[in-house]
Amino acid sequence: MRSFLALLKRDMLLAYRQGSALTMTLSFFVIAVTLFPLGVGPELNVLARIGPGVLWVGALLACLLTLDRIFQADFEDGTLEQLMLGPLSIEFIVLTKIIAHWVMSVLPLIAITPILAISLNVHADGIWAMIFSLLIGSPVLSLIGAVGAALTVAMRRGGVLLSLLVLPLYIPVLIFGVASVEAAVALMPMAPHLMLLGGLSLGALVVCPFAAAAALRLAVE
Amino acid sequence: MSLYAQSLTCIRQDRLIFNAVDLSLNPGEILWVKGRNGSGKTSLLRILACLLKPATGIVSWNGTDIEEDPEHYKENLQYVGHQDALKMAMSARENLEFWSDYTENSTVDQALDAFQLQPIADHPTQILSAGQKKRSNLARLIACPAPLWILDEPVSSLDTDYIGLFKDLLEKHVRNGGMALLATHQDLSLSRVRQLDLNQISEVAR
Amino acid sequence: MNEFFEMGGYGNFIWSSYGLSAGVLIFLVIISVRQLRQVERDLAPLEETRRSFRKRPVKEGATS
Amino acid sequence: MAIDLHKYANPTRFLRIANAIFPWSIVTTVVLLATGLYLGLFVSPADYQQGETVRIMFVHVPAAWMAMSVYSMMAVSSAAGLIWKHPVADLSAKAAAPIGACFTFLALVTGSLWGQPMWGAYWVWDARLTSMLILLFLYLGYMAVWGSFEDQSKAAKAAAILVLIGAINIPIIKFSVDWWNTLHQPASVATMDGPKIHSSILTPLLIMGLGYTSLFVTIFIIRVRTEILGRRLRMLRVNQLQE
Repeated sequence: MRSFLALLKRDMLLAYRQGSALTMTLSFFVIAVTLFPLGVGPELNVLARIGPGVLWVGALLACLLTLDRIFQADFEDGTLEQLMLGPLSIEFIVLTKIIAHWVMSVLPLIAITPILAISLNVHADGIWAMIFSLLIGSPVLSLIGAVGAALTVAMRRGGVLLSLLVLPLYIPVLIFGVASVEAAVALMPMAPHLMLLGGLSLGALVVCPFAAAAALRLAVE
Repeated sequence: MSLYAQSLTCIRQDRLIFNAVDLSLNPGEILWVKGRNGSGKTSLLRILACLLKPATGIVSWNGTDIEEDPEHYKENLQYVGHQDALKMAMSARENLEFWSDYTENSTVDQALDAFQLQPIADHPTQILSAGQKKRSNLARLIACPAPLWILDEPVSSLDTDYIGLFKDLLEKHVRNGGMALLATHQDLSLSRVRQLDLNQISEVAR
Repeated sequence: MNEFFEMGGYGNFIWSSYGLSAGVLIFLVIISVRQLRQVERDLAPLEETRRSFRKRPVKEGATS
Repeated sequence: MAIDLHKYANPTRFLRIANAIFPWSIVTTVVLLATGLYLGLFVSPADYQQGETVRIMFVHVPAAWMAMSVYSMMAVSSAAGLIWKHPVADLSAKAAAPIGACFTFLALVTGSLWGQPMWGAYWVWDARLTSMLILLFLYLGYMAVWGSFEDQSKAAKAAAILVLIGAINIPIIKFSVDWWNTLHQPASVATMDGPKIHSSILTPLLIMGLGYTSLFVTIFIIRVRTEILGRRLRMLRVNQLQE
């Protein structure tokens, strides 16, 4: 348990120290979302209609940017193989890194979503639904993303391939996430969508650490 | 506490690296793995550090195959590879604190003293020289004590007086009942050294 | 006869989908066969040297 | 004493079986496709609702069937490759991927060509077509993984992991796309089912399906031979350097 906390503390410390990476992700998310009104036009009712979708797609793509650094940094300087020689099993190491990535990269995205939601004229309780759906659905982004990152860690130009591998698997999260926000805006019950999102997250929590660990083993060989 | 490997074969990217390597290592001994570049020194060490699966052959620690109980075997070994396992954004002290925390030890200060790293312990490793980085990496051997040391070119970027320092530490480790597997080109003229020359083995395998 | 090709006004949709299907599948067959020929052509000389290598007295312990 | 390096480089048993059934698969493919096309184009009547365009179904539906069954076959053989380390398993998955991708592409294009006369638009975000499009991305991702590893045995394991993750996700994606489709169901769109399948349409459809399957087997044998000989070539070339 002490080594789990040590690794978690170290990863968060590193993410905090390299704050620039986080600001870049947040600024990408803000810029990407503000492009839409410029492209689609300023009519508020149109923006309100496409708001939830734009925010979810923006959050998803911003999260994608941070994925390849999960294992790449440790793989390049030899830390990853030392971690694997430590007491923690590889699955646990992967889980720790996913938690660190989720807290340090995905939570800040969720934190600034309300401000952007207001700029897209999303209805008030739609913003609450947006935060809930992001909170429940975003673990899947980190989990499946970690599998993609582990697969591409030993590749030459892994970044491009990472998005091709991971985005198709993000589609269910996107669909249920946006559906729950639209249900909230239309004053319909959003519980079923959120429950499905929760199911996706739990399912990913069970499968992805093992898949990512298997992918890491062959990368370190 | 003895390491024993039988008929190890290594295939990397469909290429036969070495074939039918046997070795044994007992407490108080150093095995010096020699061989020209590409003869598989690093691959052999990585197989023994269970970072690489051999195509055939078994490695056993205290008589039990390491595949059956890798956790126990990993607790007893420390591997120093070509790369310095240091995070550049953290200082040498923070790195060593993490490693000793991670392997549930607490011997950071002895490690820093052993490699005379106290003066530069708090600078970010980014600005350290190659030799200082290598010493910070080697300091992990003291920060996380383990009976078996697997060292791949440990003294490659050290200058002469620090090589002497490392030699004494290595011999002290072996005198206290530890053991070491060493792959290097420099002749460290260590006492109680056995040699394993991969060149002859790869010739036979052709 | 051309009434047959007319296909009740939808001729071009039907024939283009059939034509495209045939085209893509035949293209796939041709590529696969050509790749196979290429590999066999590259392999032939190597197999030859291996067979001659085996006829000479085999060095002790050499891989078969 | 030295291991026979070429043991798993020339799995003769697999090649022998493949060579034996190869001529037969060519014959069955030609026969099945000929009868299927003949029945489909000449014999079966035009549909009372869709008229002649229903004939596109004979090319569209078999392609869609093959797209999905090839992916599941790849998942099964990759799992075999990972679990039992069967040397030919991952090569057969690699050989099948491009064929599956072609079938998926054909299903998409013929689907949109069928959509134009029926709904007046080449691309309608219909649940089935959308799922097929996502399946195409999975195929492209799989093939890209093979291309980006130097070490082929690593590429095999990475691709196997990816196709298994994909296989787990396909039902979830299918379910979520159907869910999404019912949420945004524009009233007017008739679904792809079209008429209740009448036997005069069903028989050519099944024959075309079998024809596509045996066509897949034929191309598959060619591609697997290429992969196996390719690996043997790499091995000989690499080891020849040492001799």
